[in-house]
Amino acid sequence: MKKSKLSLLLVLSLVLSMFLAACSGGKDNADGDKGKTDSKKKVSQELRLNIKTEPFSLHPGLANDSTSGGVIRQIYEGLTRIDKDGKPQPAAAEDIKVSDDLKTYTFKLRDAKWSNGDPVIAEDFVYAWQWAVDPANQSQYAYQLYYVKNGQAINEGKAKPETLGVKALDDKTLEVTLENPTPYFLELTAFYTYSPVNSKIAKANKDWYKDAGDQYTSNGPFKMVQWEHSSKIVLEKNENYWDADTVKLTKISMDMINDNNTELNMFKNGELDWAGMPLGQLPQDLLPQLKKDGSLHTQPIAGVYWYKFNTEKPPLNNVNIRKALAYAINRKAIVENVTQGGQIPAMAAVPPSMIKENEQGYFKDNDAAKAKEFLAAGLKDLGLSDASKLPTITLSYNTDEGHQKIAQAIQDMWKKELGINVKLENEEWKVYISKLHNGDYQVGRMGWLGDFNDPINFLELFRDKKGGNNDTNWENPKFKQLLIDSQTESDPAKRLQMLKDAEAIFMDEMPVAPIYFYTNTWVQDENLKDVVISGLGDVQFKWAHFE
Amino acid sequence: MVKYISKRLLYMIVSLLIIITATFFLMRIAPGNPFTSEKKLPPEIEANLNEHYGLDKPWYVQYGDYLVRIVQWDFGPSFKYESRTVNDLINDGFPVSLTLGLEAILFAVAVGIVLGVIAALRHNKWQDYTAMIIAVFGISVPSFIMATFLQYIFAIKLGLFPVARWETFSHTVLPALALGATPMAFIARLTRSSMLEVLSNDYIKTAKAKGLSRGAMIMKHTIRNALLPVVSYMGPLAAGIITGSFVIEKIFGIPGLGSHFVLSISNRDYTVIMGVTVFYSILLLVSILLVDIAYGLIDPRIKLAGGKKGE
Amino acid sequence: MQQISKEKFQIVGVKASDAEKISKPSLSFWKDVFIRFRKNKLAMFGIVLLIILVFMAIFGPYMTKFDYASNDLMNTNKPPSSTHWFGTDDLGRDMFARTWQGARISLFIGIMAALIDFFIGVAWGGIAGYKGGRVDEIMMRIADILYGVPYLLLVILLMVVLGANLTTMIIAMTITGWINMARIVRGEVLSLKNQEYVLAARTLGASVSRIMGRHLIPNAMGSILVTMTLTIPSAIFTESFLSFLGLGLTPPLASWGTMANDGLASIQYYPWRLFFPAVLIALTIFAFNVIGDGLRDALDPRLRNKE
Amino acid sequence: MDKILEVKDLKVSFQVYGGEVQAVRGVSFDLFKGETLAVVGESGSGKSVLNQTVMKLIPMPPGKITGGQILFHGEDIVKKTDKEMEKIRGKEISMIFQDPMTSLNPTMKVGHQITEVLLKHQNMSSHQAKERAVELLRLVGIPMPEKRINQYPHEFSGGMRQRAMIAIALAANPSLLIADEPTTALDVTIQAQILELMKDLQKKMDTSIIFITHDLGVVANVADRVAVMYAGQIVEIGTVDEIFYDPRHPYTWGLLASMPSLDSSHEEELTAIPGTPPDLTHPPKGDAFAARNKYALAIDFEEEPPLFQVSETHFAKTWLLHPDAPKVEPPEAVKRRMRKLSSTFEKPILVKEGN
Amino acid sequence: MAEKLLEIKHLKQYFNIGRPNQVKAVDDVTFDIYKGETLGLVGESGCGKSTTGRTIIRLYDATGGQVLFNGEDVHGKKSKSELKKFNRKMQMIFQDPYASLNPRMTVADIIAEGIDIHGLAKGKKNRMERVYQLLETVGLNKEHANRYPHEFSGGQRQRIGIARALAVEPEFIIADEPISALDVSIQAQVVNLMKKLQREKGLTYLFIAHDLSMVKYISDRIGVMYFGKMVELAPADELYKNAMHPYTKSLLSAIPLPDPESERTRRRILYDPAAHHYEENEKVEMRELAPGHLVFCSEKEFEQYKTQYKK
Repeated sequence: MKKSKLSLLLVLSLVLSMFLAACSGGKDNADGDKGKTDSKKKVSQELRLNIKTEPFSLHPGLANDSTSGGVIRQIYEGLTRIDKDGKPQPAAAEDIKVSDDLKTYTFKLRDAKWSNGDPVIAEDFVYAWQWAVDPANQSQYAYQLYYVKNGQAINEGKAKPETLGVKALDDKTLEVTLENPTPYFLELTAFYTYSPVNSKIAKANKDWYKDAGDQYTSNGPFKMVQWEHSSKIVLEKNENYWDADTVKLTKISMDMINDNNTELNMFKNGELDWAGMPLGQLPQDLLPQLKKDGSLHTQPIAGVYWYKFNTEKPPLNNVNIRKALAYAINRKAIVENVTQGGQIPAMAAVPPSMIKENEQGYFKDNDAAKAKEFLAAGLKDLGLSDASKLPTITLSYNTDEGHQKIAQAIQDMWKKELGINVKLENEEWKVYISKLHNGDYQVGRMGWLGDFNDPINFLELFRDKKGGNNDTNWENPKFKQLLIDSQTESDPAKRLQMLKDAEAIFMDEMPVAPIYFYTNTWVQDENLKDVVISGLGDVQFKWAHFE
Repeated sequence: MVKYISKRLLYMIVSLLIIITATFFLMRIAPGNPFTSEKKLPPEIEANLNEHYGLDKPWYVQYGDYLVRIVQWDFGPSFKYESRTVNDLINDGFPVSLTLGLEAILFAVAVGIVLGVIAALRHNKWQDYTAMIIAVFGISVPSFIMATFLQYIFAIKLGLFPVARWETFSHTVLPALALGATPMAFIARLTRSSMLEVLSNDYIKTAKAKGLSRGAMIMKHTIRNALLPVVSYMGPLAAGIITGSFVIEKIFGIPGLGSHFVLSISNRDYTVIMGVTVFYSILLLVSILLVDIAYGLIDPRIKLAGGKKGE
Repeated sequence: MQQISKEKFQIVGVKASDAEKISKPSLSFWKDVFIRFRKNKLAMFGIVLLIILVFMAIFGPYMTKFDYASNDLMNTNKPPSSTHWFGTDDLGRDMFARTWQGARISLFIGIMAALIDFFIGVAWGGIAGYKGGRVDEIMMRIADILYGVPYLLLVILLMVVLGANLTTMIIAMTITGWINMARIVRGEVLSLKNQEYVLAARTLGASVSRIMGRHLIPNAMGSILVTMTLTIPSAIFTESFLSFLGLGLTPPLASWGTMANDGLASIQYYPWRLFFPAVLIALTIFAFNVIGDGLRDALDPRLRNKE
Repeated sequence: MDKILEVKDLKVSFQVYGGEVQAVRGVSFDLFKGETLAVVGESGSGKSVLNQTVMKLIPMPPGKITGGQILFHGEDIVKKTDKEMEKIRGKEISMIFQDPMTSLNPTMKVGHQITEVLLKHQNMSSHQAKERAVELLRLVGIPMPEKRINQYPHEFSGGMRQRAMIAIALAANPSLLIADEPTTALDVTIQAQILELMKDLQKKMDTSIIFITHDLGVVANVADRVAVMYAGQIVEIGTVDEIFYDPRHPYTWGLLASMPSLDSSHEEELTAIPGTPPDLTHPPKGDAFAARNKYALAIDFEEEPPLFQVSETHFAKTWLLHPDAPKVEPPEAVKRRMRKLSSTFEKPILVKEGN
Repeated sequence: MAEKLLEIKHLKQYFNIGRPNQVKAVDDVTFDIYKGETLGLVGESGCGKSTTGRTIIRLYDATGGQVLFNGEDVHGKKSKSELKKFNRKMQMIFQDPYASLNPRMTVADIIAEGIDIHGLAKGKKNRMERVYQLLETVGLNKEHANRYPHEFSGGQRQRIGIARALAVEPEFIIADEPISALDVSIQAQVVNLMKKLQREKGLTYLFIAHDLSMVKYISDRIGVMYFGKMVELAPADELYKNAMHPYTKSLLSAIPLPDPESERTRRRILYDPAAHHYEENEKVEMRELAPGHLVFCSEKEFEQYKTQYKK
């Protein structure tokens, strides 16, 4: 009996000591980490953040997602760069000349070097752009280059890549010919698909971009020194960058942790300097707490969250019903109590950063009276006596906590304000997208984040009924014509007015009910300064530094 | 023995073929494709992509090509990670999952067996109840709650371990505990009940009648026999645990294989789905085979050649 | 030696009827199990717990004036108070009402899963075990293969194809869940079918269905019941896991799993949102487990023989 | 002759749900060096519990020794601790069980199971132990013992396994061997071999044996003395001849009469003992056998019978031996066996009151 | 002699046919059973005596040979109703009184199972009457009807098993070691009951046992089996007096008798199957040595036995 008790004790102590050993081991390490953190706060210019996932590709011509873009933006530089104020400024180009017909751009390149010391030459741009539109290379973002002459034809295999409207006049001069006048072209050249590629290396080694190392060269403020797939990317300051003096950060490490809570916890534990958008994300539930303790940063970005109506499915084919539903939503309550990230209630389609008046929008938020009027009118159109006779409307969204909450709130609002019964339906993301694109829905949530800083980017989605991203089956000839005309209008003011007119038509027909304009929300080390987040929500660390 | 193993291998290949086929078609039934995204690709680009990846070919050609590639152990490129092949993903992710999995198994087996043995030897005493309450607790708490708790308490509140990432040993402690908790509880219960059963056997009485001390009796005569059910539980467990756990990997930001199981499906990353499925199935089948062989080694009564001997 | 009267030394012999008399009160198998089960304090605790849980699942939602689905955006994330006994969630819904509504869903899923597992598992395992030989081999191989397909893949594909709803959820629970039941039933049937009472039934000319229904299944019922009590918690468990993957139910329906997952992020600020569902998941699983264990002990023939 | 074991008024009970089973209810007997005492009785009569108690192998709890002494070489085993018992078990007293299929550890080599005892009790090196194990296996008649020690129990036939069990039991030259139905699970031909082997070994080693069985044929074959147990008590004890040729207890009569002999005719009905043994949770008042005894006296239902001595070695616990009891005729089948034994007393002597 | 009730002709029952572990459990066995007699079948465990019984009643499908019941073949293709007919005529009593009664059924349901299957009772009342009557026949009473098997002692259970068999009013009963699991004092109850039933109902028994003294007591004729073969078949007394086959002799010499004196003088005879020295083409078969006394032997041995045979 005694012996067995002894052995029991032995075993227990063994387990305990194992546990303690594990604990103490951890403690040493955690302390070590903390020590590093402290010392870094004084002198170190190392930034640690989370990019959530492995990027799709770090080839600027292949990248097509925000994660890849977030990395490439730090290590590459296009002809232009969006500056602190959101305006495109010459970057790799020193000087830009535009022809009178707005179709030919001539870029004078500055003396810049690749991270391995090779000079950046015009041919690097020609090569990169041709490579990206070449159908053999399966760039999903090749359409970003459709603005350049022959871009689309080449990509569709109807022309040779060499016929692309880009020419290296000499090592330092690049001439670009466009398909149509494109007023926002200099915004586009800041976009990563327009980045150059070190043609010397790329021609020799087609797999140059798949890992960090000698082959991976870039021309931006930082260079990639380490890429542990699915785990971590480390950038260091690019000493060969032409504006290297401006760059203060010596190192950026980007973890790939796909869990919002963990990201925030790491930030709190001093393992990250930045948590949240645009590269990571904060847990929505905790935003009010973060706001309360003053650590939350928010910034509006050019993006809109809206509910699309399938205008061919009754009763949503009735404009009055659509308007009733749109007017009855209490957007203020949603942004303040549900999303809680400082979003701006949207009563228009185009973000206020592009059309200032849209801060007010086309109608009043939560206009219950109007909503009821529209509902009455709608019911009359349909020959129904009251809202309870309306068939149940299905509100779809893709499986996600945030969308789910908004959907539940709106379901409740429509029920309470209008007495309309709504059934929620959540789908897995790709199923949802397919259903939406196929018109197999009634009301569905969707969002649109601007690709470039121009209202057309939002409005042209709805130009054609069968346009890939329309989904509402809505089409209006006047609206369409205004958009087509705006494309050739060279006077910016006139052009803007045309777009506004188009938007007015859109909002009167209400094929979508806008909910709110997006914001970026994040927390950061307060000593980190001068991180630039553009109106589109892209982040640049070129100017960032710790104080 | 050789005959037995080759027969089993044959079964494995047939099973694998069926699993591959089922997965292949299930996958294709699901709406959406790798290129479905919020911003719809222009149709011409999508056509380009489909052609490049061979998705435009008839299904039987794709299926046939796929089988040939699997035989060559080449699972093809990932759709979601352009720079990576499925082989890369497995080669990178598996060692991580394996390390974590082995730690978790070690924890589960060590603690589980100790708890189970204590509970059995102290049947219906407070030690038994305590051990079993711990075990039931391990089973009762879903792993994502367990992981969150561990992270909150040991990393955030006590600062004993890092919150996440995969670098040093101390990074592995919390995930291994979270991952091992449920199997630990299962093993504890399994050990307890099989210990109790073994303890009721006549040969334990024989051992006692020989004058063996309680300790010697337990070590020599009970544990080995009592562990047989644990061993057979270990097969599927090992396969499941060393191919990674999505939940744990997500919460602790671990670049293992587990996340690919889930993410590849939501990404419709066809090649990755197939790759990890094939890899997992092989691991599962092999580990079951290993368990059966181990069973034969531990229990001499079982002859591998003819399976269990029937009367 | 005391004197004993002579009459006492008369042969009285033995009455035949006395010899066959059974003094103990009649006790059916299940009554016996019940008595044994009742002695197990932990298991009885589990039963009491379960009764409370079921009671609350039935009546809980009516105990508060709040509706489980009704939003109150002005009162989100309020801690437990005299109005909202379990606090409110991120849409200001009453957690008390939601918790017990969730109990219904979770228990429903668990019980349905166990029942479906029971029917499929018993049929499959019973046939495989009774027929034996080739039939058995093929049936068990099919089960093995199904077991070999990664579970998550199956479930996610299922969700994707059928949409996320209660039915899909239950199918997801049972798609591989029955295999365990089938294996156990098969094992039982294999060992029972050569029992002499089964042979006796066969010599009497009993049909297969009679042998199954009257002899094999009732005798395998002990293990089946234990397995079922352990299936329910594992279904609740799996459901919460699927919720974590975002494959949960369509709101405003909520299960404990979806609620726990919703509350997971706010553990540091609104712990009650995780606490109630998580504790109830744990308690339910605990209750079923100890009941299952208790049943197993009560059914254990070894313990019986010792008496 | 040396007494190696004296059991005095031993009482053992088991705590179960529903009450306390009084498995052994006041048993006393002696055992001498080199002799074989057979204990017979039907299942549930307490014979196995009695003998496992001698080695203290009954699980405690639920088992409990509620009274009496077991003096082994004069020392009371009842008082010994588990630790002290370890020195006695296997070395001084060893045991063979009924089912050789289950009483050997299936996952341990047979040789190892033998050497285990030697290493524990004989201070041998493992090499010596191995040699001794081979020797022991040869001694119990297992061919090719060098090969056999490396085999597992399932590779042995039933008879071989029981031989191996005997080798284990005798490994440390115990002075007492308890054989609990060692041949019940074996075929008759194998049974005969095992019995011969045991007798043979007993002669060589001068071991005392307690042999538990319900087979009277086996008893006749192996026993020097016989104890008949019923409902937790020894109801009759005597030399083998006394029990078979001059039985006094009606239960012993019943046992003997219920067995056909090879020359009994078909026409003659066997004398069955009616009914079933009593439930020892509530032992009946008086004589436990009364309810099944066709010779039961009125007093049997009221008072426990006292113990009478019939000869120097022969005792029986029945009211029938009381001077006031009527003279009864044993059943025909028993009467045929009866013969006058020289040692029998004129009259039974009361030695112990019933209680 | 009486008429033949059952003719067993060249009965063969092999298990695991074609596999390395093929077993010839019953290997070409031929014998008859006469109406109203008890044929005893003895041999060591594993000699095929139980398999013979089970094959006769079709619990196993015979590998070869015929079983004729009243001249009708029991095996071979049969319709369900024909099979049911045989099921009524032929019944079985099993060895293990614990395993042979379904623990989940009441005694009444167990006994009435045959009545239910064959629809022998008109209405519930009639069914219960029959059950009570059967209980009485086997010495139990109607209070026992609603109890469960575990409440009965071994002997009582065995009698319930007999009642179950009797419920369908069979002509022939195979008793498969019906007493070997019972205590000596109880054995007589069952044996006496069986004898009584035979007298009253004119039953025929095949009595399988390894207890030779009990077999001799109950049987009219006895067959001795060794490794799937019948080696000797003779009237009971004849077999004991004049055993010819060396195996039978060995078997008889091993029975311990409850008589100390004879035990002291008993000499065991060993049997070595190699001692027969059968040549390859020698015909070894059952040969009739004396009326009703058959021995399995070669021609040479037959001659030898004849000289040894004492009249």
